[in-house]
This record gives sequence, C-alpha cells and structure tokens, in this order.
Amino acid sequence: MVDGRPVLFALDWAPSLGISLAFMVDGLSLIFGLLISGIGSLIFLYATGYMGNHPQFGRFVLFLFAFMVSMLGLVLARDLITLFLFWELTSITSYLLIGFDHDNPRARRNALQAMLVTAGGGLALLAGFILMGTAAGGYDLAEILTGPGLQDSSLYGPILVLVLLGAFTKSAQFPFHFWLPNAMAAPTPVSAYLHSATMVKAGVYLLARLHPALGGTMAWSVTLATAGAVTAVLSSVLAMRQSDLKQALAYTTLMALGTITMLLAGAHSYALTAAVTFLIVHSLYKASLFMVVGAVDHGTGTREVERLGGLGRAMPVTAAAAVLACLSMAGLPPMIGWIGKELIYAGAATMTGAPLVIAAAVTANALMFAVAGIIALRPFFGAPIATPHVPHEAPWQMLAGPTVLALGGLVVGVLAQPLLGSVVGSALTGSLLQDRAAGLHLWAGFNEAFVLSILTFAIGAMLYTMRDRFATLVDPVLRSMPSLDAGWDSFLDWFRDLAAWQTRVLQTGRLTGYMLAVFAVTALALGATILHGRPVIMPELPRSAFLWLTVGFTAAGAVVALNTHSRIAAIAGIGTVGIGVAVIFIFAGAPDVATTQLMVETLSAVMFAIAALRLPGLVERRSRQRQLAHGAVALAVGLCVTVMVLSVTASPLDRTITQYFEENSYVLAHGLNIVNVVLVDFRAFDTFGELIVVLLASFGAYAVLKRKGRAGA
Amino acid sequence: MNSLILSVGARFLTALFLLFSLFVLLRGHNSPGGGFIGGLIGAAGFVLYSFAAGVEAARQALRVDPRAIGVWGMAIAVLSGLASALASLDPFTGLWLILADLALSTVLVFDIGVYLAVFGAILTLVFALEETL
Amino acid sequence: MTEILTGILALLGGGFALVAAIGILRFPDALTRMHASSKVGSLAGSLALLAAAVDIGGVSAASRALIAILFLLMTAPIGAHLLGRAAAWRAGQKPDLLIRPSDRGKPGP
Amino acid sequence: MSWVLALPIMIPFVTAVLAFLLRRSRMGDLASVGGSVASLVAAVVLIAEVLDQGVIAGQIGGWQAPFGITLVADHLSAAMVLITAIIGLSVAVWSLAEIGPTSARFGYHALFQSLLGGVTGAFLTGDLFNLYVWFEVLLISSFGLLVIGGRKSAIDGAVKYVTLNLIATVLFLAGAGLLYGATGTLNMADLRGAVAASPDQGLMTLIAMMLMVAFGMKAAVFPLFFWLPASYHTPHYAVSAVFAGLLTKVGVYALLRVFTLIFVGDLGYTHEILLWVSLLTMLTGVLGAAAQSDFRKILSFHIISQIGYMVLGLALMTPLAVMGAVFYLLHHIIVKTNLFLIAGVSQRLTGSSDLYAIGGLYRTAPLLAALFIIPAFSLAGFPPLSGFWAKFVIVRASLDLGEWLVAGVALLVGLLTIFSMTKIWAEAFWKAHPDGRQPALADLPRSARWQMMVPIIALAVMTVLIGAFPSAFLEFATKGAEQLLDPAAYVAAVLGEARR
Amino acid sequence: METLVACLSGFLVATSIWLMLSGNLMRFLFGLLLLSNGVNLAILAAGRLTPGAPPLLGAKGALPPDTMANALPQALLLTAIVIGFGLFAFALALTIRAYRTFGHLEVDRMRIAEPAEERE
Amino acid sequence: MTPTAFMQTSVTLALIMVGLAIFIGFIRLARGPSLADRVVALDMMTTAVIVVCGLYAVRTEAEAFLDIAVALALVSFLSVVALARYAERLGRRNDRDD
Amino acid sequence: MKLLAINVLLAVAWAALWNGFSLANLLTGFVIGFGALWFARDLIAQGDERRYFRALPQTLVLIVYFLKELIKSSIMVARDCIAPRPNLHPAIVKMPLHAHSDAEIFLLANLITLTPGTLTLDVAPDRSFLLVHSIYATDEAALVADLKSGMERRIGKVFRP
Ligand code: NA
Ligand code: NA
Repeated sequence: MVDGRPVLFALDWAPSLGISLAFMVDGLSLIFGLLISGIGSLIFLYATGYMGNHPQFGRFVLFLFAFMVSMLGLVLARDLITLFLFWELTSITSYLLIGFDHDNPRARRNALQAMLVTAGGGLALLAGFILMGTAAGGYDLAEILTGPGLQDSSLYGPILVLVLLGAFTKSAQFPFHFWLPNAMAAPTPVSAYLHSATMVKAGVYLLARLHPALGGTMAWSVTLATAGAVTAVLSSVLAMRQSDLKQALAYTTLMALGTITMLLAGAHSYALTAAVTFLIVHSLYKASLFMVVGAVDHGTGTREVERLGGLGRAMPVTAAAAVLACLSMAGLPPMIGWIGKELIYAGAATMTGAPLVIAAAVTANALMFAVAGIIALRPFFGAPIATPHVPHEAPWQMLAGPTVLALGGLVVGVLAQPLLGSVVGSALTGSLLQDRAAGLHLWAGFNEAFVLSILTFAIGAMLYTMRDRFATLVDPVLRSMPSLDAGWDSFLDWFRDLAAWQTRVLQTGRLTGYMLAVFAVTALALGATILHGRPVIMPELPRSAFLWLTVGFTAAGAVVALNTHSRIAAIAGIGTVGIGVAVIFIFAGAPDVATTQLMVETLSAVMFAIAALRLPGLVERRSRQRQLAHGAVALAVGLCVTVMVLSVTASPLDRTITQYFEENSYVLAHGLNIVNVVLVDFRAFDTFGELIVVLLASFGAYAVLKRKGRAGA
Repeated sequence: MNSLILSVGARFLTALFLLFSLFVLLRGHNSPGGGFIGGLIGAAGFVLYSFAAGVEAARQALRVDPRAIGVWGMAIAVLSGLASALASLDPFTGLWLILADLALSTVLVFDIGVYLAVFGAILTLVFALEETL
Repeated sequence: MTEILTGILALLGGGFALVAAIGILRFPDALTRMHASSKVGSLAGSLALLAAAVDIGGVSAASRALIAILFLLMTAPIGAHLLGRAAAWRAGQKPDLLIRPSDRGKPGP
Repeated sequence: MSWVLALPIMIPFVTAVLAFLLRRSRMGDLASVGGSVASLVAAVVLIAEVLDQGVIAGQIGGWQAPFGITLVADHLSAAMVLITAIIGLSVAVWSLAEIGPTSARFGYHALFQSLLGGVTGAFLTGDLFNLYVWFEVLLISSFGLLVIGGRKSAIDGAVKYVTLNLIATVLFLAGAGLLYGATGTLNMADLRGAVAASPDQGLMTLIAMMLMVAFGMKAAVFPLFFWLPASYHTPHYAVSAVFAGLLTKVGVYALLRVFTLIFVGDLGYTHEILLWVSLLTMLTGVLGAAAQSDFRKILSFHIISQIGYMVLGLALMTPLAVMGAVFYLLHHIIVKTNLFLIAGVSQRLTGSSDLYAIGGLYRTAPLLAALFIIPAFSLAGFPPLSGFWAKFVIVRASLDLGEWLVAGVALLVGLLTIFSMTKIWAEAFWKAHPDGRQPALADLPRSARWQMMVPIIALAVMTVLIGAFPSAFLEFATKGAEQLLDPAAYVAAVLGEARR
Repeated sequence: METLVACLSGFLVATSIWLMLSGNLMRFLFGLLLLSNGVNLAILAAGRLTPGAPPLLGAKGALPPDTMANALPQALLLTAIVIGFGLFAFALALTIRAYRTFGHLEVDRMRIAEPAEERE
Repeated sequence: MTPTAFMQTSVTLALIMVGLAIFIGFIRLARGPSLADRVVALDMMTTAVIVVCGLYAVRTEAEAFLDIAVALALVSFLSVVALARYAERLGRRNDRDD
Repeated sequence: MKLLAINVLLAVAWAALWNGFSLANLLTGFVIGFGALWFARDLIAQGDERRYFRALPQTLVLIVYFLKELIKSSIMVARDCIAPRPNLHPAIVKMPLHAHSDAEIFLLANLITLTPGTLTLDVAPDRSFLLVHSIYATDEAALVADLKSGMERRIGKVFRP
C-alpha cells in the first residue's frame, strides 16, 4: 500500500532514468478496470458469434486481447512512462483492429487516420510526461498525485497543453474528433469495445487521473469545458443526422466523451461524480447498443435506419436489449442513465460558467434523447420493411452481451447507491479529490436537475417527432461547415505534396547538383569558419626559380585538363600535374614518395589509355551561368585549402614523433629507410589496410567490368 | 599489339621488370623501395607483356589468377601480423632473425605480402580493363 | 676536379634537356619532334645521371647511374617505335609505304 | 591486451582470404559464416574485457603511443564492435539465401568480410590516420558490394555513391594531414591535448569543420546525404542491409568520437552547427521517406532522419543527450538492418519492392508481418521497443535544455516515421497483391527460409529485449557517454598518466 | 616554400572541383586525380618542406648532420597515393561500366536508380 | 669561383634549364595538335624528371634520387606504349581525331 | 653465354681476392679473366662457343660506335633544335634487311631509333625491310647505305661468326 493505493506490481525498469514498471489499483482504476474486463469478456463472447468463422479470427482474438491488456495496463499504471507504454500499445492494437478488414482501402485509410491522430497526440503526451517528470521530480504517479500539484510549476503551461493534446486526440475531442466515426470501419465487436469502455475512454481516464495534479486552474477549466461542450453539442447534432446506425452510435460516443470532458473541467465533487457516473452509464448502454446494431446487421444485412422497421417480432431479444439500453441513453428512469443525467445537471450547476455548461448539456442530452428514440423505435417497431436477408435472431453468444449490459443499466439504476456508491466514492476520494462524492439516487428531490431533466425530455421528444424539420434546418448548416475528415485528406495530400516537392528539390537524381551542394557546403563551412576563427597565415615566397617553374607548369597542366575536349590532352595535362607533383616530392626530399607517385602516374596513364578506347569523347555542356557558379565554388574551396595549409605551416611543427622514428628506425626496427620502416613496422597497420584497399579496389573493378549486366531496380 | 620490336623487347623486359621489382622489394628497408614500389614495377612488367602478347598469354605466363596472387599477398600480410603471437608480442611486432649480415624478419614477410597484393591488384585491374570490350 | 666535371656534365644535361624541349616545340610535325625527344632527351638524362655518379662516387652510385642509363636506352626506342608507327599511320604519311595493321599476320611474299 | 583489440579487426580479413580462396565451392559461404562466428566470439571477449577493466588500449607492433598505432576500446567502441559482429553474422547467414554462386565467385564474401573488418577497425583505432585507412577499407569494400550484383540500377546508384564518397574521403584525408601538420601527432588521445594546447584555436576549429563535412557526408546528414537514397536501394538486399546498419554509423561514430575527444574547444560554434544540421537532417530525411513508394527507398530515407537524432544527441552534448546518441546508434543498427532484411524477404515473396506492385503479406505470411511490426514500430519509437528509449532519452535531453523546437522536431519526426512505417504496412502487408498472388514463406526453399528468417527473428528478439529490459543497456550507454564526455580514462589508457 | 606549394595545392583543388562538377564522368575522373594530387601536396606542405636530405639513415643508423625531411608525412603520403590509386582504378572501371550501361557519361542523365517517375 | 661553387651554380642553372624544358615541353603538350605530339611532349617531360633526379642527387649527395631515376627509366615508357596503342586503335577505328 | 658467365665469375673472384668489389676491381678482373679464357680457349670452348671471343670485342666496338653516333647526331639534332632555320628533310625510307634473327632485328631497329635523325617505324611482316623515318633524308639511297654499312654491319659482326 502506498498512500492507500494498493501496489500491484513494481519493477525498476530503467532506473537510470527514474522509470519503473509499476501498477496500482484505486477507485478510478478499479472502475475502469471493471468496465474493461467486464465488457471485454462479453465482447469476446459476442465476437465468437459475430465472426467466429472468419479465417483470421485467431488474429482478431489476439489483437483484441492485446488491446484489452493494454487498456488494463493503462488504467492500472502507477508510473507515467508505464502509462505511456500502454497508451501507445492501445494505439498500435487499435490500429490493427480498425484495419482488420484490411482488403478494404477505406479500412486501411481509417486505421491510418486513427493511428496518426492518436499517435501524434501520444507523442505530445510523451513530451508532457517528460516535463511532468521534470517538474515533479519523478514519474511516479502516486507521488505526483499526492504531491503539491504542478499548477504552480513554471512548466505547467507546456505540460497542460501537451497532456491535453494527448487526451483530446485519444478521446476524440473537437477538433480531433473526426477519426472516431471513421474507426467504425472495424468489425462491430471492436467498435463496441473501443467506443464504450476502452480506447476513447483512455483520454478521459487520463484527464480524471491527472485532475489533482493539473486541474483546478482557469486554463484547465476553460479548455476542457469548451472542448467538451463543443464536442458534445456538435456530435449530438451529427448523431441525429446519421442514417447508418453504427455511425449514429459513433457520434453519440463523441457526445458522451464531450460531456465527460466538460464535467472534468469542474473542480467540485458533483461535477466529478457526474463524470465518473456518466462514464459507467455510457459504457454500459453504448457497448450494448453497438452489439445490438451488430446483431441487426447480422440478422438483416443492413444497418441503414431507413431500411429497417418492425424487427421486434423477428428479433425480440435484440429489440428488448435495444429498448432497455436506449432508455438508459435517453436518461429515463429507472435506468442508471437517469441518475447520470441528473448528476450531469447537478454537476454542471457547480461549475464556473454554469449557464453555458448547462445549456450545452441540455442541448446534447435532448438530442441524445431523440437519437435514442430513433435507435429504439424505428428498427424494431412499426411496419416491417423488407431487408436484404429475412430477419432472424442472432445466436446466443451475440445476445448475451447486449442483454446483460442493458439489464445491468437497469439493475445499477435501481440499486445505484448500494452497487456503485462506494466505487464511485472511492474513485473520487482516492483519485480526484479528497472531497466526498455525491450520492447516487434515483430520486434526489425536486430540484434544479429534475426540472432540467423534464425540459430535456420535452425538447428531446419534440426533436424526435420533428426530426424531418430538424433535418431540413440543420443539414444546410452541416453541409456548409468544413469537414475535418475531408480536411484530413487534404492535409495528407498537402503533406505528401510537400514531401514530394522537397524530394524533387533535394533528391533530383542529378549528380552535379549533389556535388555542387557538397562543395558549396564545404566552401561555406570552411569559409565561414575562417571568418569566425581567423587563423594565422604566414605567406613567405621562396626564391628558388626551379620551384617556381615547377609550380608553374604543374598549375598549367591542370589548366589544360580543365576544359579540353581532347581526352589525350586531358590525360597529358594530368600527367604533367603528376610529374610536377613528383618533382616537388623530389624537391622535398621524398624519394620513396616521388617514385611511388611516378609509378602510379604511369600506371594511371596506362589504365586510362586502355579505358579511353572504351569511352566516348569529351564535351562541355555547361551553360555560362553554371560555369560561373561552379567556378566560384571551386575557387572558394581551393582558397580555403590554401589558407588552411598556410596557417598550419605558420607555427613550427612538433617533431617529437618524427624524432622518435629517426632515432629508433635502425636501433629498434633494423632499417635505414625511415619511410619504409614507418610503413612496414611503426605504422604497419596503416599499410595493412592500404594493401587491402588496393586489392579490394581491383576486386570491385573486376566485378564491375566482368559481371554480366542484369536489368532490375 | 603487333610489333616485332615490342614483342622481342617485352620478352626480356618483363623478366627485367620482375627482377628489378624483387630487388626494389628486398632492399626497401634500407633504401627507397619496398613492397609497394616493387609490386608496381613487377606488375608493370606483366602489363607490358600483355601489351605485346595479349592478355591471354600474359595470364598464362602468370599461371595463377592475379586476384588469387593478391589474396595470397593479403594472407601473407595477415600471417606476418599474427606471427608475433608466437612470441607473445603485440600484433604486427617484427620478429627478427639476424644472421651476420643477413636479416630475416616478419617485417620483410609483411612487405612481401604488400608486394604480392599490389602486384595482383594491378594485374587484376589491367587485365580486366583489357578484356572489356 | 670531379666537381668541375660534375658541373660541366650537369650543365650539359640541363642544356640538352632544354634543347630537346625547344626542338619539340619548333619541329614541324609529330614524327620529327620525336627525334628531338627520344634522342636528345635520353642524352640529357644520361649526362645528368653521369654527373651524379661522378659527384657521389663509389660503386653503388655509379652502378645505379649506369643501370638507369641502360634502362633508358633499352626502353626509349621501343616506345618511340610504337609511337612513331602510330603517328605515321594516323598522319597517313606515304600510305603506300606503310604497313597497315591488317596486313600483319599474313605470310610474307 | 592488444590481441583482444586486434583480433576483431583481423579475423574478418582472415575470413575474407579463406572465403575468397574457397569461392568456387559452398565452403566459401561456410567460411564466411564461420568467420563471422569467430568475430562474434572475439567481440564478446572484447566487451567482457572492457566491462571488466574499463577503457583498454593496446599498441600495434608494440610501438608505444603516440608513436605507433593505438587500438582503444571504451564502452562505445566495444559495443559497436559487438553489434558489428552481430550484424555481420546475421547478414552472413542471410546472404546464404540471397547471394548466388556468381556473386560469390566475384568475391562477395571477401568484400563483405572486409567491409566488416574495415568497420571494426574504424571503431577500434585510436589513430586518426588509421581511421582514415579503415574508412577507405570499408568504402572500397562497399563499392565492390554495391556493384557485385550486376544490376543496371546499381550502376547508376554506384556512380553517385562512389563519386560523392570519394569526395568525402579526400576531405577526411586532407583534414587528417593538416591536423598532423598543426599538432605533430595523429594519436587521437594525444590530439586531445595537442589541440587544446594549440596557439591557433581558429585553425583547430577550421580543421574540425573540414572533418565535420567529411564525417557528415559519411553519416549522411543534411545536406550531404544525397548519395544514400541514390544508391541504397540498388544492390543485393544483404548488401543494403549491412550498409544501412553499419556504414552511416561509422560516420556518426567518427563524429561522436572526434567531436567529444578532440574538438571541444569551440562548442558554441561546432556543436551549434551540428544542432541545426541534425534538425534539418531529421526533417528532410523523414519528408524524403514520405515521398517514396518503394520499400527500400523509404527505409533508406529513414536512415537519414534517424541519423539526425544521433547527431542531435552529440550536438546537445549533455551526458543524457550523448547517452541517447550512443543508445540510438546501437539500437538503430539492429533495427535498420532487420528492416532491410525483411524488405528482402518481401521482395523475394512478392516479386518487387514497389509498394504499389506488391501486397498480401499480412494474409499469407503472418510471421513476416509480425516480424516487420517489431523493427518498424521500434524505429518509430513505440514502447516497449528499443527505439522508444532512444527517442525518450533524446527528447528528454532536449527538453531538459529547454530546446523546445528541437524536442518538437524530434517528436514530429517520430510521428512521420509512423506515417512511413504504416504506409509500408498498409501497402505491402494489408493490401491484397495486385496480381492476386498469395505470397507465403512456404514459397521459399526450405534452406532459404531458415537462412533468411533466423537472422530476422534473432534481430527482432534483440529489439524486443533491449526495449523490454533497457536498464542494462541504458546504463551501458550512460557509462559510454561518461567516457566520451570525460575522456580522461581514454587518454590515460592510451598514453599512460604521464604524457600531456 | 610552403606558401607556393599551398597555393598550388589550393589551385589543384579548385581545378579538380571544376572538373568534377562538369557532369561528365570522365572529367570527374580527371578531377579525382587532380584532387588527390592537390591534397597530397597539402599534406606534404603541412608536414613541412625541408628541401634536401631524404629520410634515410647512414650506415649503422647514423643520423645525418642536417635535419632530414620529415619521414612521417612521407609515409602517410605514400599510403594516400596508393589508396588514391586504388580508388581511381575502381572509379575508372565503374566509368566504363556506366558507359556500357547508359551509352553516355553524362551523370545528370543517369536516372535508373532515381528519381522514381511521378506516379499519378 | 671555387670548384664547389662552380658545381653548385651549374646544378642550379641546370635545374632552371630543366624546369624551362618541362615548361616548353608542356606548351607542345597543350598545343598538340595530334595525339602523338602530346605523347612525345609527355615523354620528354618524363625524361626531364630523370635529369632532375640526377641533378638533385648531385645537389644533396644522396643516391636515393638515383633510385627514382632507375625506376622511372625502366617504367615510364610503359605509358608511351599504352598511349601509342591507343592512338593506333583509334586510327584503326577511324574515330574522329582527338 | 656459358663463357660470359665464367668470365663474370672470374671477375668476381678477382675482386674478392683484392678484398673489394669496387668497379675498378671488377672491370680489371673481367679483362684479366677474358684474357685467361682466351688463352685457355682450346681447352674449354669448342666450335660455335668460340664466337664469344669475337663477339665480346665486337660488342665493345659496337658500343663505342653507337655512343659516338649517339653523341654526334644528338649534337646535330640539338643544333637543328635551336638553329634559326632548321635543316630538316623528313622522309620515310625502306631499308632492306639482311639480319634475320629476332634479337638482331630488335637491336638494329632500336639502335637506329636511338641514333638521332633516324627512327624505326616498323618491321616488314616478312622481315625483308625496315621502315625508317629520318629527318636528314636529303638522299634516301645514301641514307640507307649509311645505315647498312654503319649499324647493320657492326651488329652482324656481333651476332654472326
Ligand atoms: Na623514355
Ligand atoms: Na545506416
């Protein structure tokens, strides 16, 4: 037990970085853990019915299980980096799950979208966690939460921004909400799981978890309330307008997440109790409804609400579950949804900016009421409509989950306080506040919240009945709004264009451009450094006429090679340079070097003469402009080299090593030719490498000349 | 290259190049020369031969694939470096056997390795170039 | 005495080298220029080497100088012959007299 | 002591000789694998010695430093040698499946082993000119390996690779020669003192910049990286795998060594430049990858962006940052080699490396898919894989210094890496093969399947192990960084306490 | 003396760069040869030029009365020359192969490996 | 003038003459016009290096420079042979003049 | 050839006796050895081998002749090099060959080349003539006659009994 939090497991993971692989359980983790594992088991059961004969079902179960474990790890983590580990694992596993239908390009695209948005947020979160670790002096969550809080830290601003980025992307808060409906590309069990108890709740969990450390400031409240409210209202409007039941559910998920986020903006126990309770509410009915929609899809072959009707007779169990779950969603008593909604209003009233928050909550809840009506009534009641298959009830595995969860909503609604009271309470006292939690009661008295509930139902009922009018009113507005999803595509296109442009500019495939860049960089690096450091230069002209002549014809030889169109003239010019350099070697008292130079020069000329037979003539193709640019760069590098050599020779040479060679060449190495002794004894290792170079050069040349050409990239 | 003068000249000049290259190799420790220069000169001899008689004839005269000669040179150089292990000395430490005026050493063996490697490498290069059409 | 001899030989060597160069510059075509290079040049080299042999003295210097001269005299004409042949062919001088490479290998008359 | 240091360099060359002499039979292949095993043993002995004694140094030919050539191994060198041996063995085994008798007859194994020898020499030498020599050895081996497959595109790639690398090499040579002229020594430990004592610090910085350009080119940093994406996708896969893993790292290693040991006189100038270079390298590399649609080309560009992280670690020059660079270096070699090997298997199974022309691996080659995930997500920096720790340390080091921009770029580049990795995943694995082909590992001959998959699995296991149990590796890297930032032990091991 | 050699070295480097940038692979080879020569001169000059006595000891290792030329840079140069030759030889072979592959030596028109054609 | 001074002056003068010789040879090399002209010039310049070696051996009293001359005298003609071969083949192929 | 080897051995032995391998010692040894061999010629050399005793002096004669020609004509060419108006008459002439062995033709061709003013361009495939380029070919017939009587005759003396 650490500060009342039972430690599950702790391991020094990267002690030098202060990171441990540690887990703990408290009320908050417990609620999440129960939802994750409880709903998770039902989802597994459901999946066996839904897709048990899918050829890749094994992989599916593996991914889903990995995902569940990741979620559990996330909510149980006691170390920020541990938390981040599981946070990222949920991104990977959800990526694999969303793209499970991998032959479908849409699924792949949406998986990528989810991945990039959540992983992008994840990276922000990482930075936030690192800063939190720096500000709090460690990554241990228990210590951070019981500590003084980071609200006064100089890093608070960046931390907040980064953590919220992480949480909002994961929980699909506006403006990062667009990935979530697209994640419907996943098989229904995945959607049911991701959208109810897991993935999207991770962000909410994080906000709740870090509330004590980061919450309570103006920035926190305003940001969370605004993002939450906008998300809730916008997504509930959108939910109304979906014809695909699954899409409709997806948008209601956003509404719920928005609401919870909005409530987490508050500092008072009512708001937080509401947040936690509504989280449970939502998990129960949402998982149930997703599974219901899956069952409808399975039983009829469609999820389009316009093409469904009167299924109640053919699919009675599904219908019952749907109705029960929708009651909870609509917030009607005696479902837990009622209590949740009551608490929302009660909580909202305690928050700063209460009127606005309440208005948002009422709007969203009324819309939710209408959506619940649509989902519960239209497919199952009224006149039967012909569907792609003849409607039939799903197998029991697919019914167990929705029924159990829908009934659960009823049971915990009726027995709210005994069943949930202590759990919610401990979540709050343990994790969020030292304050007491509010009670969970079906009847909390004739209060403000009750009035708002009635108002909600009234507006909701009106919206349901006038849904066509609502559509004509809302659709033009929605159409005129920029679609973030389409924006995502254009963003990606822009990004790809940017990448392509950059690559076209840099990686042109033109070697001269590459070389020019390299030499220009060299000139710049050396030139700027010369100006920066101003090395000492000591020009001192020699008097030897012979040396002047030698240098003169050497330079002239280079000039011949410069622009000639004759191969032989170039070879001869370079030969002249070789001769000149050899003469300078002679002049400098280096017979071995001069001999080698002359031998190498001869063999180079020989090889060139052989090669020239197999090569075409020379042509200068450069424009005048290019020639100027190339000339400038060439001269600049040359000048830098000269300056460097001059400044090297400006001060006397430390001859310690040479003296050692001179003194010991004979005594210790039995040789009179010091250069050779250096080569084969003092620095034999250089020579060893050198002979390998020459040998391998010949191997490479042999291969390049003799290996038959093969096409292919 | 069809020239009587060249082919007669090449016959003895190749031998002369080879002889001279060995001389340069062996006295390199005390005068200008050594394995590199020696190898270059020796190879130049066979290059001349290939000019006069053709690459095929030069390869035959050489008997061994020049790449193999080069690799043997490398092997000899490695072995001379490893030899000092026998005397528990650092790698590439010269072991000397000095008999009066005659000095035999692993250092010389190393230089012979260099010679062969350079010799083989250059002939590999030139022959391959020659055989390319 | 050896010093004066050395000096004269050196001067001659340098002088012949210079003369050869002037010949190469002034003579009218490649074939004539070769006369200046392969002969006067070899002579210049030999003289300079002799100068060194005389100056340094001793067997080893002398033998090196002599060997160098020998090598020079052995190799220079072979190169000159091949180059001259190539130059003549390329210049197309008196084509009726020149032996084309395609004639080679055929049995003689 | 010197033997412990010299053998890892010499064994590959002995192997090269044997493999060449046996090139016409299967024994040549086996010699290469056997020699790689021997190298691995030598590398393990070396690192054990280093762990036991700290920095160790030895003299070639018994000539004391700074007169003879010194071999030195500190933590960084020893680890690089070990990783080189691991990569060498893995790719040697993998090569058995890819390299046919023709390439073998042209001396593939000899070139390959010499490349490893050159790389190892570069990591172990304590002498600047000797470093140049080993650079040349590995360079010329890489030339040979690049063209040995005989593909037309490889010739195009080789033209760019060879020309640009030759320029870098000459710059290195010039820098080394000038530094000798300015200080009178080539021994790197000795150079530390000599450079610090030089009266002309401006000149020291100038030479430092020359070497920075040379090593930067080898390391493929912006804007000197062009040769890499131009060529790395053209040779045998085994060749590009070993290139990807090791070659650029030698450049990074050289930067890391030289700019911590020798040139520390004007950090505000040299390391500031490195900082900007690293940022641009990360960004341009990752953007380059985003523009590609070829498996290997994407991977090639990612080498560049990842090099940026390592250079960044050096540029920041704090213990944590340098530790990050060291860790990054080690982790990335394993991961990048493995990705290229996987790309090779993918090409073999699907018939192409063009992502738009292949697919279907997820459905019918799940093992390969699973094995791709590991290095791919490690590269992108996902926990609990090795790349996460590398990225974590670098980002934290940047944030610790208040370098927001740097950290932001580092994170952004991580995200864009995910973009590329998921692109490969979506196109090569998830998408169905456009020809309806059903690529499966069972298509490979039995022997090739083992030869290809065992190295991949081994490297993936290493990636996971480093990620899952990072503490030993992090501590190792920390120790390595400490040695780099305070080279007293290095200098003492080479020169003894007395000199300078 | 070093001054003049330094200038020559810089000049050779400049000409070599001009040649390398010409876009013709054969000219690149010319440039490479000049670059090696230029850098070799730089190394020689950096090791200081002592005109005269070569670094050879007299009989029994006797040191000559005057200072000898610096042996170490000479050894480095020798290594550099030979390595440069090897690299040049390979580049030459590659040039021939490139000509056989592409039918020309214009590097900017060698575009098999990259860039990939634009994909619609 | 002492004999020693005479010798030294002679060597200096000779060196200058050789330097001039190489320079003049270079002019022919640059001008061409035919391949053979350039090769002739190159050959002459190589021979001039032998002269330089001899003169340097005198100046420094070092036999080592003679060793350069020996090697050069033997090997340098190889490049003439190779270039002549080149010229001959080109002539046979009737390529354009070069 | 055998005799030459013996002669060289004798020279070396002579030098060794004098305790110094100086050039002078070796040369003296060679001359004395040659004399000794000549005296003992009936004992050690039969028939064709005796050619050595004629060939060696003829070789010396040839060398001296060649050096003389080399210097003489070098000066001639040198004069033309710097003369304000060089007296050049370049032409290619055909020089009929009497020599037939490879070595003989080789030596002849090369010595002609080394002698300034003339340059061997090629040997006829049937070895019937040499192509010689001369810059002093005012009279082609005289030139050929000169070459034949000078160089070719002396070489013949060395090679043929
Ligand atoms: Na010559
Ligand atoms: Na790499």
